[in-house]
Amino acid sequence: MNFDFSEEQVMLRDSVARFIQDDYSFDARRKIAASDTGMSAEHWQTFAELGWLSVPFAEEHGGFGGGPVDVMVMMEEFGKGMVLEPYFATVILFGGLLQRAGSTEQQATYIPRIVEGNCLGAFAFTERQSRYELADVKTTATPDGDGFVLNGEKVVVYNGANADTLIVAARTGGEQCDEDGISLFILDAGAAGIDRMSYALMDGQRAANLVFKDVRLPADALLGEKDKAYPVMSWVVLEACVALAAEGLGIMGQLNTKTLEYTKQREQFGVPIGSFQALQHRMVDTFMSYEQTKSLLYRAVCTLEKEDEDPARDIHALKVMLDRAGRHVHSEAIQLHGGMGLTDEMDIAHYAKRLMMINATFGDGDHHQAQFNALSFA
Amino acid sequence: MNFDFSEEQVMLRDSVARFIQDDYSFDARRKIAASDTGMSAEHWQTFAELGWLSVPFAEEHGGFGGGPVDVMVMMEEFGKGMVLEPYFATVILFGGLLQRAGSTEQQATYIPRIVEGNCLGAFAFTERQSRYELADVKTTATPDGDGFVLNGEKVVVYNGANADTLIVAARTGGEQCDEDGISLFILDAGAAGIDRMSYALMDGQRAANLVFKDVRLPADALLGEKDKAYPVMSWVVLEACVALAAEGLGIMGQLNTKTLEYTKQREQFGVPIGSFQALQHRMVDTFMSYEQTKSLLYRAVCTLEKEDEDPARDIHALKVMLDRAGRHVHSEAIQLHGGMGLTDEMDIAHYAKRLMMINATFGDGDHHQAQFNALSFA
Amino acid sequence: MDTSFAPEDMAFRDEVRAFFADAYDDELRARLQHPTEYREAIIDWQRRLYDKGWIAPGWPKEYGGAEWTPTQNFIYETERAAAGVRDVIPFGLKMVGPVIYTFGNDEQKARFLPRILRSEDWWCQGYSEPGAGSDLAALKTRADLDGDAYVVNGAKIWTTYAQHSDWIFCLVRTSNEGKKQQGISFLLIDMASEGVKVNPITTIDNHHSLNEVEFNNVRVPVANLIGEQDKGWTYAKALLAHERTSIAGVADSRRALAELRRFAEQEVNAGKRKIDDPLFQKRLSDIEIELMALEYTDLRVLASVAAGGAPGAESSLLKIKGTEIQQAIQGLRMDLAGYYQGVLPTDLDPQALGHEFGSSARQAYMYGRAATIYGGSNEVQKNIIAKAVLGL
Amino acid sequence: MDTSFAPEDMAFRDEVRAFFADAYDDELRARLQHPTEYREAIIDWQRRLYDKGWIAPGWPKEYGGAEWTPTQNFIYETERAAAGVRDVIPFGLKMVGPVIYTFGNDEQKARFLPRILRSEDWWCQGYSEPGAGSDLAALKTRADLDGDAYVVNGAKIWTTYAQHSDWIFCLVRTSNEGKKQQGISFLLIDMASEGVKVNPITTIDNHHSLNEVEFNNVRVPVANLIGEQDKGWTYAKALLAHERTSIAGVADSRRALAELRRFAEQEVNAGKRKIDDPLFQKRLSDIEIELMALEYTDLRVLASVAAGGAPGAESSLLKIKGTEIQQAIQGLRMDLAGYYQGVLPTDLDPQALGHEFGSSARQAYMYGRAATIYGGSNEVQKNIIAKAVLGL
Repeated sequence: MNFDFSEEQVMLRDSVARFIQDDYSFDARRKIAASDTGMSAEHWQTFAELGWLSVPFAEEHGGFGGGPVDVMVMMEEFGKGMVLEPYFATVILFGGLLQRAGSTEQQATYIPRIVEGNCLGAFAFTERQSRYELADVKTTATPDGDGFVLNGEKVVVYNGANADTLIVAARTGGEQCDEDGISLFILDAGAAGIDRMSYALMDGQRAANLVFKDVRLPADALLGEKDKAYPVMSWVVLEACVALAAEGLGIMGQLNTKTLEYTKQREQFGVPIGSFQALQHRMVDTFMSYEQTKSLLYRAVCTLEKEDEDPARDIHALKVMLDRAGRHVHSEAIQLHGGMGLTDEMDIAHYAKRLMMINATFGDGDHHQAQFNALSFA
Repeated sequence: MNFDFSEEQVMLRDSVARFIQDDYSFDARRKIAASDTGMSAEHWQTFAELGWLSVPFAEEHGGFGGGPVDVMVMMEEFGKGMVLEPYFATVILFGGLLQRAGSTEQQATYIPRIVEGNCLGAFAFTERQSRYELADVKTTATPDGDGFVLNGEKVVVYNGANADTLIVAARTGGEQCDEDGISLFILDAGAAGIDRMSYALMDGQRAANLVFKDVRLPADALLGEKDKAYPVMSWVVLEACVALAAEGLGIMGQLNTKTLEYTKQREQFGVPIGSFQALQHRMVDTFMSYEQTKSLLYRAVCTLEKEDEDPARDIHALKVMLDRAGRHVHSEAIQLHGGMGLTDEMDIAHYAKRLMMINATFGDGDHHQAQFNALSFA
Repeated sequence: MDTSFAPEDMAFRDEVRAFFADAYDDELRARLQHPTEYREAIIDWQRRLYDKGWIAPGWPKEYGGAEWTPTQNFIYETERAAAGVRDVIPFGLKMVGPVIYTFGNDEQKARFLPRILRSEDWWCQGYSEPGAGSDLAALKTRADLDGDAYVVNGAKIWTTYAQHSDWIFCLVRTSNEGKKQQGISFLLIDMASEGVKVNPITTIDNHHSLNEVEFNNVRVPVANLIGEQDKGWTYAKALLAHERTSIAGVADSRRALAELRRFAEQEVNAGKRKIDDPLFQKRLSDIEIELMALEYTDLRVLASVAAGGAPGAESSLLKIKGTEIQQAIQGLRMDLAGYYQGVLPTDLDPQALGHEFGSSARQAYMYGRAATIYGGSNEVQKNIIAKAVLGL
Repeated sequence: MDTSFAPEDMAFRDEVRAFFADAYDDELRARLQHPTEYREAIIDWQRRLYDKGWIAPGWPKEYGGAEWTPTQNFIYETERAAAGVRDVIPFGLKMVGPVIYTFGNDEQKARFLPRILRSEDWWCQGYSEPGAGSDLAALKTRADLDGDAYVVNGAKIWTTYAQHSDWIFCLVRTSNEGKKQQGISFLLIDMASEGVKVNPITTIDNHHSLNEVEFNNVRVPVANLIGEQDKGWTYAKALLAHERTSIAGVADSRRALAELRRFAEQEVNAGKRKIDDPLFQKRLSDIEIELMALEYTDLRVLASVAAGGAPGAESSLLKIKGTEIQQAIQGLRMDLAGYYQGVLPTDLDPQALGHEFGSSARQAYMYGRAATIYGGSNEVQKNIIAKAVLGL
């Protein structure tokens, strides 16, 4: 039993850490966030050159063949730097679906493009009414000749503003919340009939609402088996939750470290505020929240690596902890920074905002606890 | 708007406080708790002489005609002294049911006896399976000539060991958990067919399990309307919850005061532990828990006094708060007393135990929160 | 114990309700939400209150106040929050006004009070400094006497609405002798003076209401000194106690909770309304029960003030619990907004966006973080209770 | 990262399971519950472990230990708790034993270690004093050298099982010079010595396992001094680190949680099982999720120890979280017991009483209060983390 990283994993981690150290200062990040696209195309090319975009993909398509641990070490570093580039949306979500459901041909078409930095992807699954329920799909894809016609709307699509290629969940059978009857389609984001409304989210990323009006899809736009997309989506979402948790852990660590440093420097009543025992004990509590989250992350990753075990329960638990511990850590970080934590020019609140978006993604702690309970008390 | 006590209420409070000061030291209480009956018959006579046993009863039966505030000020003082004598079981519960459901004749028979200190009563309502559900009654009273025959079992009957007279909830119609079909009967605790198994509870009081085997009851044993006891029981239980909360508040106040005193005296690392800021802030938290509980108690009492308002929601809220705040206060009191709080010879843990029994009585915080929610989200 | 209202209080309540229904109309509500019109709209609203005689309920009648009873105050605040009516800008009316009529000279009273009542001057508060947060008395902004004026140098921070203000009331250091609380003076400074510079601070709710205010050799006539030189700390402390009487914010939280309920009735997951979700119900009722208690804690303090007591450390309790409840509501509202919590305000139609309260949930949550920090952080409030109530 | 077990570990697990199934039989279980027979039953059980060679898994082989790997230790503890097998009495085997083989002389090793392994001597711990709780080093019990013996005067408190013990290991003051941590010595004292008096302490679970131990001119041969005089604090600290390796109690909490579930399946309110109550489910899963995390925190510390690291301040985290979880389980179990939580143990048949776990819930809850106080209170553990990990 060990929790050590392999040599390759250490190199991967250090390479991301170095990039953030050298090229991704908080000020540099602010400029990217304020740009039109909210991301740097140049950095994206760097990601490709450094091989990061290849990490989870199979070697046959130019991937690195990495596993959950490799993804974890990268995402944790991305979290520390609050990296804006759509790694999560393109590689983890969009790429994850491709990898899991795509035909050999589809994989051969899209994965190399992702790896080379020539494809920005997005997964469109949320609808106005669906909240966190993946099976709540009203968007329809009706058969039309060999292909399909897509009608409906998706909202708050991550990287929806910049994506050139979309994977869309649509109903090809069943009723509104049925798990059966959902299919995935891969299509050009500029296809005729797609109306895109873009906006920024509080964490700096660019999302979009997408309206599909009679969008014609060829037969080979179908990704995976017709009507059977739900298990695939669920699985990729579970894996994506672990990646998000790693990013969240990176953020929590930064918040704790920066708060600790601040309390050691900031003087009030003639002494550093870090010398007040009440604050010390509270920082011990946030330290423990961090460590406990890390432990559940490791637990989930280890279970994911064992192919014969169902990771769902561990991952739901992780998402619950990420909510509770993340809220605890970001609240204390802002509170202990005093007025400074409330200013937009400091990084503290930006970390907090990203942490909250991570929390909301695929369901908050309460949502996952209900799922955890459903598995525990069936 | 004011929260002042009347002159009479102040006198009542002071009279109980003086009794506890003079005659109810912790050591004196220990001796009573260790005695066979777990109460002092002599003290009970004093209660009668001082008029305490008359407080909530109507003047026509020799009562004082007191209201919820009068009961509150007394119960709070009883809480401070951890008084073992069965005031709650006899006057509040048994007496409350008599007052609310009894015929003029029944009231004229029993209330003067209570007031004079010549009746120890108990209300037998809990059954093995019933937990906190008042309507869950399996004990049956079947018609028999003019009267009834009682069969069944009641458990953890407060003051069940010492009571000479019982009020028993029994089913005269309907199914196991129906609200309709429950009736109350008043009977001699020594009646033929009653098997009594007595034991002590952790707060020092003596409870009993009672088995009824073909106990014959005359027609006038019926207390209140046949089949319609549930609303009466519910109302008396609500009132009783407020009385218990007042007792609990008295305990919480004592726990906070004693803990504060202890931390001012107890030295560690060369200074009083009360000088550690982390502990100071925790004691501020327990102070706030106490004040918030007091506020909800006052709220519930004020609503009870306004006859046109339904107090149920306020009382459920109070019972929830009593659980959370009481747990918080007693846990911190034990923790901050260190090893001393764990010894049987100090009063701290005894206060905690009584507080926990109060919490369990008529349902803990979760139970009342579910009822609060049922009223709020209907 | 008696918490029923007297008939005259019931009549007052009806009057308040009628006034709000009439004077706080939809057109005014719309203007108050507008990014550029809101300053003028606030002034309009305050003028209506002035015309009604309710602009300064707590001031003595001789200075134009209403001298309401604490019960009237409570009723007004309850109705105000229930009707969703915004409070007045406090800096002139609730903060510097009472200091001026209590500690100022006749000339100052005549000069400043009427203009405050008529909302002709906007005031802001110059207490906190970049180096001194909760440790207010550690302030460094200097005022050196030079002839008939003080020359002020230094900076104030977290100054709300400085960008709109005509005047700022400041604590400044006039002496370095003795304890740090001594040697502080209370100065009124014209924001139009030469050497005053306002630097905006964007806060995490992406708004600009806070500022840093710099003073570079700003000359302030000695006539603008309140009371005696070096005694300003005493005046400021008296003001702080005054400020905390309605600090619990019970009525506003009650309104926020009702809103939350409405949202939870609309929000649906897998066909189930959030309002019917037992875990959501628990979180909501956890907050509501605390608020029901705080309402009575507030009333208890109110009753003791009405009976002539001074609101002491109890106001610290009200502040701590009040802000904890506010933040709990804001947190729950964020959760309710789901993915939409992250949406930044845009010119997009909320209908097109698909959600109406996501962005406001974010803003309330972010702005709400300030409540436990400003006006004496909750940590400082705990220190106050530990010392004043627990004797530690 | 790799948390799978090697084949030899799986084989070890099977061996442990088989051994428990065979050696920890029903007859032994019954005797261990008996109020008067339990002492002899414990000794019997420890002898079976001794015969198996598992009585001292952490000791070096040269002193009769098993030198298990951390993974083996983890497996053993997991299986032990899952099977409901009680741990050995720690005072000899886990506390003084390691001090003797690490810091004692050859004579002491030969004299004491074999008797500890064979459970021939019962030991108890003499650290805390009536005046010094968490501030262990403030101890006042004096040992004055008089010829070939120390003369010991003073008192120790919270001494578990002193009433059953043959020996006590004590920290005593042999010098008042320098810092308070200096001048402390580590003495082994025969409980049969003249002048030793044991005063029972009844605890809030209505049991007697704790005691005060008084020393009145007790003569202790210098041969019973461990290591050097005045250096005892160093030895005790080394022992404390040793003690905390399995402090999280994950396996025991897991068993307690499983029990709680079983009880919640039996307990019914208005026809609904508590296990199906969403609020109960939430409270249970809140605890379980923390425990799932702690299990991996424990494993991470274990892995770092296995790789040659020393368990440092991490053990403080394990203690704090571990005891918080234990107490949360105990609290939930109390709530589940409802009215029966108050029932004191009697000779009455639980069947006649109507409930099987009420009294044990009370006992576990009350006894469990000690967990956050003894062995370095959780407040002291937080101080340790603040200093050692956070550098505050």
